[in-house]
Amino acid sequence: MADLSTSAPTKPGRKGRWARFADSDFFYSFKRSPVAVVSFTVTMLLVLSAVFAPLIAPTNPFDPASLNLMNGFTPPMEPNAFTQESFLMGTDDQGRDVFSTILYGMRISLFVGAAAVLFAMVLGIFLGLVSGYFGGWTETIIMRIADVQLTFPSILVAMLIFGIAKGFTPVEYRDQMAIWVLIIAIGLSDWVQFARVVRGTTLVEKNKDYVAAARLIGRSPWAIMIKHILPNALSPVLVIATISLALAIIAEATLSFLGVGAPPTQPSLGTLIRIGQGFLFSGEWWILFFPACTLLALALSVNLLGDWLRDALNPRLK
Amino acid sequence: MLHRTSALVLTAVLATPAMAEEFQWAGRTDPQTMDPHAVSSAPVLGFLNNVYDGLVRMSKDMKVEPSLAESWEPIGDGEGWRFTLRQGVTFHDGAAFDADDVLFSYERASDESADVRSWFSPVTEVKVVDDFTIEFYTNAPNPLFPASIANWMIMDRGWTEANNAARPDKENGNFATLNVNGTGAFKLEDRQPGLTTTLVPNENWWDEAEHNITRATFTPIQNPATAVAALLSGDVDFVEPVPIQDAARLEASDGVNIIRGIETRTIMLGFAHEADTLKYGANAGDPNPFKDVRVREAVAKAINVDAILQTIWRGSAEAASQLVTPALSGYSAANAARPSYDPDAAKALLADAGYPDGFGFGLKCPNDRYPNDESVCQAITGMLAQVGISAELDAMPVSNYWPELRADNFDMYLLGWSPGGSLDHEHPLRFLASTPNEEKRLGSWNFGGYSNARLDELLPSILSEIDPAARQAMIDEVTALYQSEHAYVPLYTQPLVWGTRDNIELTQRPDNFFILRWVTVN
Amino acid sequence: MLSFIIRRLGQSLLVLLVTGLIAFSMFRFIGDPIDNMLGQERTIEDVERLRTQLGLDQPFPVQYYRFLENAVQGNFGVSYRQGRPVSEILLERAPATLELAAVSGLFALGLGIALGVFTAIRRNGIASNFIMSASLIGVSLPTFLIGILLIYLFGVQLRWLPTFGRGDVVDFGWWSTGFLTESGLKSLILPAITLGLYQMTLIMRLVRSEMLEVLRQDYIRFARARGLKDRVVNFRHALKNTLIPVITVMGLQIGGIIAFAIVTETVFNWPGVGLLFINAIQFVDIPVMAAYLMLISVMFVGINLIVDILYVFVDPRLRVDSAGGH
Amino acid sequence: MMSDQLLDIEDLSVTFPTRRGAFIAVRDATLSLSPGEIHGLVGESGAGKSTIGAAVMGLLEGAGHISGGTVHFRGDAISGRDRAAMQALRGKKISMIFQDPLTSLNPLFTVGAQLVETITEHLDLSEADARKRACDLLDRVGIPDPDTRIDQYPHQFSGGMRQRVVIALALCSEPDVIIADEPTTALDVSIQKQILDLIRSLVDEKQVGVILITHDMGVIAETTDTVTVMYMGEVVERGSTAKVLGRPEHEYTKSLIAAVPRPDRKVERFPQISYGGRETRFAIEELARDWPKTEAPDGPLVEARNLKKTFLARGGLLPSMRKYFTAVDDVSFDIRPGEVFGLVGESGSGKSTIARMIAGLYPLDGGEVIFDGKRVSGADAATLEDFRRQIQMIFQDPFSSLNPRHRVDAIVAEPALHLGVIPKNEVDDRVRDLLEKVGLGADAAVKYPHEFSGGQRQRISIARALATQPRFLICDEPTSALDVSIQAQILNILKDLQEFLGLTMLFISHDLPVVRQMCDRVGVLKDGRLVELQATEVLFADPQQSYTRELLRLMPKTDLLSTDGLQAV
Repeated sequence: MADLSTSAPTKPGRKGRWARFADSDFFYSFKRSPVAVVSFTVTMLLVLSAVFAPLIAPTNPFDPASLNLMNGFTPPMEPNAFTQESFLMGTDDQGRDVFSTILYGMRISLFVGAAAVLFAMVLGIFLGLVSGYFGGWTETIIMRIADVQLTFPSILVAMLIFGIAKGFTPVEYRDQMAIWVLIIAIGLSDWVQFARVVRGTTLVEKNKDYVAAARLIGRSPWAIMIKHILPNALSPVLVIATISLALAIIAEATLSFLGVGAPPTQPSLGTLIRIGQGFLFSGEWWILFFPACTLLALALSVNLLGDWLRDALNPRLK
Repeated sequence: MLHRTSALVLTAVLATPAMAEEFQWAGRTDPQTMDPHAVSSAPVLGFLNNVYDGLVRMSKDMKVEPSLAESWEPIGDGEGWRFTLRQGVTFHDGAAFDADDVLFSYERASDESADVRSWFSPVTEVKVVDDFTIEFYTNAPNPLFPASIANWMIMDRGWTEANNAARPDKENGNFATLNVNGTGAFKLEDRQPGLTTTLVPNENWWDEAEHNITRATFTPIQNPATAVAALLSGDVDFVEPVPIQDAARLEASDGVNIIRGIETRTIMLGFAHEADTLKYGANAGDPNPFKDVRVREAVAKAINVDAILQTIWRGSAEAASQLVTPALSGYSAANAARPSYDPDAAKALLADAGYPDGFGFGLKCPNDRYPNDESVCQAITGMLAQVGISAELDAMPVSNYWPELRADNFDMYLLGWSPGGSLDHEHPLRFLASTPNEEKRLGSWNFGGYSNARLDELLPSILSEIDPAARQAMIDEVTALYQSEHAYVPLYTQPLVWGTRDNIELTQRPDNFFILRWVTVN
Repeated sequence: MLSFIIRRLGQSLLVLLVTGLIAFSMFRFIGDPIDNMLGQERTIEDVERLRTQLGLDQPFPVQYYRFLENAVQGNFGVSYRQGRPVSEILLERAPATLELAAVSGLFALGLGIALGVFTAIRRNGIASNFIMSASLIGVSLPTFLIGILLIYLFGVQLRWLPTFGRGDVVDFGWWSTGFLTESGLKSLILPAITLGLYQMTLIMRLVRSEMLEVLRQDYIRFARARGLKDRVVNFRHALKNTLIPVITVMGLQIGGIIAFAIVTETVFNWPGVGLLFINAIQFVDIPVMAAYLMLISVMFVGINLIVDILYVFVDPRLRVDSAGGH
Repeated sequence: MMSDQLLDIEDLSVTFPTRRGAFIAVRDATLSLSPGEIHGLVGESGAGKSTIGAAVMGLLEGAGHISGGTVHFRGDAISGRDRAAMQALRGKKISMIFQDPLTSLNPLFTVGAQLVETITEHLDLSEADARKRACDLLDRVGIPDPDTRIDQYPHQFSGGMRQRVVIALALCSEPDVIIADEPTTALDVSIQKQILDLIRSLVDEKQVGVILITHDMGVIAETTDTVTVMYMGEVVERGSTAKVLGRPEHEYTKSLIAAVPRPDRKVERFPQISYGGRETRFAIEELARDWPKTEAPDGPLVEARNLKKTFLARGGLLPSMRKYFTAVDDVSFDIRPGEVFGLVGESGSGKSTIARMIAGLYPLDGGEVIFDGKRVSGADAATLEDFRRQIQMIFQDPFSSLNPRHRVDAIVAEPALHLGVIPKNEVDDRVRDLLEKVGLGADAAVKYPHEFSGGQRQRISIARALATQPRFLICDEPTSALDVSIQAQILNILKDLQEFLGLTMLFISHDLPVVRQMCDRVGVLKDGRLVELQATEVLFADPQQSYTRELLRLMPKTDLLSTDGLQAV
């Protein structure tokens, strides 16, 4: 990830790239900042445990056959009244092991988040470059579309897409569909800031002489945008991407609270919290507590990381 | 454009500081109209019971008792019913109540634009004998008629026509949508749709008041957690429904009481009986296994209802054996047994039905219609998976749910049924069990298209039989029929859980109507 | 300047049309209103009758055209659920949302700018680092959860503040305000914080980075070289320049606040348009949803426009000719 | 301590701690300033001259601090005073003028506001009196009609006027010392002259002492009484301007002076600066061997016919509301094969625009460009392709002309690869060869631009330009961002390019001395029109147009400068 900021993504360095990276100011300021180190470690830890969930998790909460309803509402570390089984973080209303469900849920949350951000990034970068480079009506139109976009609460976007998708996807894919709807919905409500930043950078970069040099030899606008301007816009994009990853994960949670979330049979962190908040007053605190803490840890560390990146990658703050 | 309409806006009344008998209550949904004939939905009828009266009304234990009619008797051997009306009753605006108002209310309620008109489908003619006597003639003997009009509310002809609300208008609304002129125990003081509705006692009500309320305000609160918080903090005195999982905790916490009861709504699984192929899941397109009674029985046996009651319902719901609850008339005590939980038997049944390795299909389920509907469906999915048939659960908001069901987009579905109107076993028989038949208005909610000739044949006589014993015998027969064929898998009757501050006394009626006149604030 | 405003207005109109179209096209997917409108005992012909009555049997373009036609005359039709003119309902609900938005907006702005400036001036101080990190907690939990937790803490446990609703309101014509009663003000606190928290963090970060940017400018160095006191340099020279870019973002944020009010209002049962909208979705109250979206976009477009004009007035460089040269 | 000195700087050292250890920006610098004296502080970038100014003001950036020595103001030590004390001194006793008038003033406040706040800060005057004084100051620095101008915003002033405002701000409280950090570098020669005269007159009348920090020998020669020459943080020579410039003793000073382009004579080559091992070996002549020999056309290689370019100055909804200004107005000239054709003019005269029009970077609003007999403007793809193979460009800003995210080899190879002038497999060798030849060494190929200095970057640009073996090279102010010694190098390279490779060049510059060194013929531009076109020597000897004469008159005189080591042509 840091490579983007220290070397050209368009042409991988042959030798000494890692050495250069380890020696870069970027890595230096990283080592110097405890917040950055800690948040990076936590993020990595969570991401890995999500990726390797099947290996870590004691049970597979997504397999209905494996669930025993009688295990429902088992408090953490206490044997269940009927089945005598006991669970690290207790179980939820369906008798799912909360710990395993969190691991699997985090997978979905991260996947949705990452995919959504990626989608938003690609879309935003493209529109940003185009509007910034060509200007004129193209720009006006794109920026007004951005307005419309911002007018639409992401929940509406979510439902719109949900509805459309419902219309077109064959019924047997409905379950997976929910996830993709989330991705597109969150992505759609997120591309604008990428577009704005990239446009900003483009407006500056396109007047620089290296662009003139490229135009001089008859480079096509697309080549210039992608090979020349884009690499220079990547640092801010990277920052936004990090921060919107956290936002996307949160947004997913909010959407599922409003009823447009991941299916309860394959709950994401957000869905878990939505389910859990129903038990806030009922005494089964663990159903809400653990997922909420995990989400907090994940989002917070990613946010802190992004925050640090924002300063570290800002050349003018060096 | 904002300015042009601002003139029309009703100015809200400045809420006054709380006093002793000020009563605040919160419910899940706001009654969408104040018009007693426009919509027949529980929230509306339940709420309007406090401001309007019917000819008859339901007592605390769901028995029919006199209201605006002091007495009634059959005409001849079942041509209809004669009602003797109460004298000296006045509407909130002071107008006197008489038979003409009843006639008017009949015309209004049986109008094409009235949702409740099906209550009067058996009625052939209404005769005003004198100012306080009125006769209803029915196409066939109809023992249940008085009970079936318990929620039919009487409006004042003068007031209604003067405000040209003579016909209910649900689409565009009319004066009666926002205003009330009933004979009921309470008067409507202020109505802000979706926000607050304020009632004050009707000091010259014909019946003597049991309550001591000086003003009551109703606020719809969507989010259960918020409602519970409001109750705990004392911001409201009464909340319904209380999420089942919070009941225990609330009972424990001081200042709050929990009132539990069993509702009249039965939750059940329905099958696609007619469909030739499965529509969802792994085996979409294959022949429909649910046509085979053994498969349906297997499903019944595979579901551990006790576990569901134990965990999700925390022991406060009751297992159901048939389409109505024991509390309702026509309950078939003879068929009180329900299929036992027996996964092995279920596997066996599936095996000799030709599905030793089970199959995949789709289970449709609402996620905002009945309490815990979604988690119950999840649990069921798990249990079915344990006997080898894997359900693909598709849970959706009710606004998408009904259209899906009507479009036959299901293999199996979850349904809850509460016999509005008559509160009798015949009601679900008519809507769920009889073969769908448009012009006879039968089986309109029998989505799966279950059909049984004998049942269809018996139904009319059940409806018209006056002798209770004979009637019950027929009901027992059909009950046995649909049970043996596992037309539906009745699961449980969901509990009624209400929460009050501990200084409140009230009565909970099984139909989940909250009757304000039975509330006392201490 | 004028031509600039005219152009923006034109574009804004376009935005409205598009929003309208999108908004409208999506309703058919949300669900079918009929079942919610008819009771248990409805029959198929009831359904058909109602459908024709509502014009739902018409092809989509026709429906949209009708919608626009009426919308232009300020008529958004009649709510399926309440059977009242939608514009009337919206006017009833708007004050609640606007007051909530205003308060949380001010909260976000005031605190955001203050903290932003502080953290910028004491860039490497412990306090500012703490503030920077701590403020992130606010955006690392979903709004609804924060709201519920606040209710649980201040409403249920401490009993300091009301758990839901708007408290008592006072009416001025069609406008009802909660600012004049104690309960009204109390009820505002929790929702406003819940709604403003995210915006606050965002503005604070923006102000900080912009301020750091400005503090490096020559004219700041020159101001110091002229012997001006730090206070004057920071708050007179730096802050004003900082706020210019912040203004635009602020505009977008207000839009965001109004949109996000949906969640907050649901959690706190706040009687505003957001809650109305959520109910409308559950009930598939198409006219209400359509009108709500139109309202939101009008507000949003309006805000954008105001921001642009404000921009021109704050920054003398733009006054001469607003649409830049080559 | 002789207290008749305004400012005494003794053994001053300034240190910036960095992650790679302490960086000593100034080492043991000593200089003094007396009333009525303009003391020049000259040196190339990185010499630490600005750092001294900042150190005196107590405005060192970041963690920089005075690590040794003392600064005395009128006898009392001010080095090591705390913020408050320094702030009291700043602006009141010691003022500073920065390089760029465009960024020195806060755009959001009227100049009046900025003046008044400074005045009231230092003198206790009422708002009204302060404003009165502000008007006088503006008047004093030569701003016409101060009473109305005072309420205008900085952007409503021209560059020169702004610098006058900045000076007025520096004068608010009758300071004893003014530190002027490159006060005229961003300005045109004509303005530069006025500003310098203004400073001079202020010094004479108010007996202030001025430290004039600059890299421009011309400015030093014209304005200063005494001068201090710095190199790499150290003072290498100090004394009266006449002596230091006329009879330099230190090697570095000599080399520096030798590198200065002279307006009054043309030199063959600039002498290689041989101090501190900075001389670089480049070998353009070796490129000549496999350089394609194209027979020169008997006509001109490039013909510009009635070029016209207008820009939108003010947008509007209706065409009628839009305002345009004409950047290039009916300009025509020929460039003969093998010659260096110069275009000279002040900023905004349209010279760069013309360069870009010929290069095909700007569409023409009128006229046409003919290259090697073929019409280029609006030509078919093939012709354009061919044209692009034969033309290349070198830009002014060495920092923005190289893509910071691309590696040097990628940068140099791009034109050759894209235009396919050499087979892929040879590209690498070509690139490394070129980098050798321009004196960077082959290992530069795997580095990134930010690892090079300005001069080195400019050589990378040259390598990129040569990669396609063009016939025509456009140089747009190729050295104006460079130190004088580096400029000498680059100019030498360009001279080689013409001599050994027979490149035809269009040379754009605002710097007449440089033009004289480089060009065979010169066109003088004013407000987008070509006012005079002459053979260089003729033009400098006897200019026909009054404007040209004015330009020549304004050139800083360098008669003081020693002329050792210059071989005239």
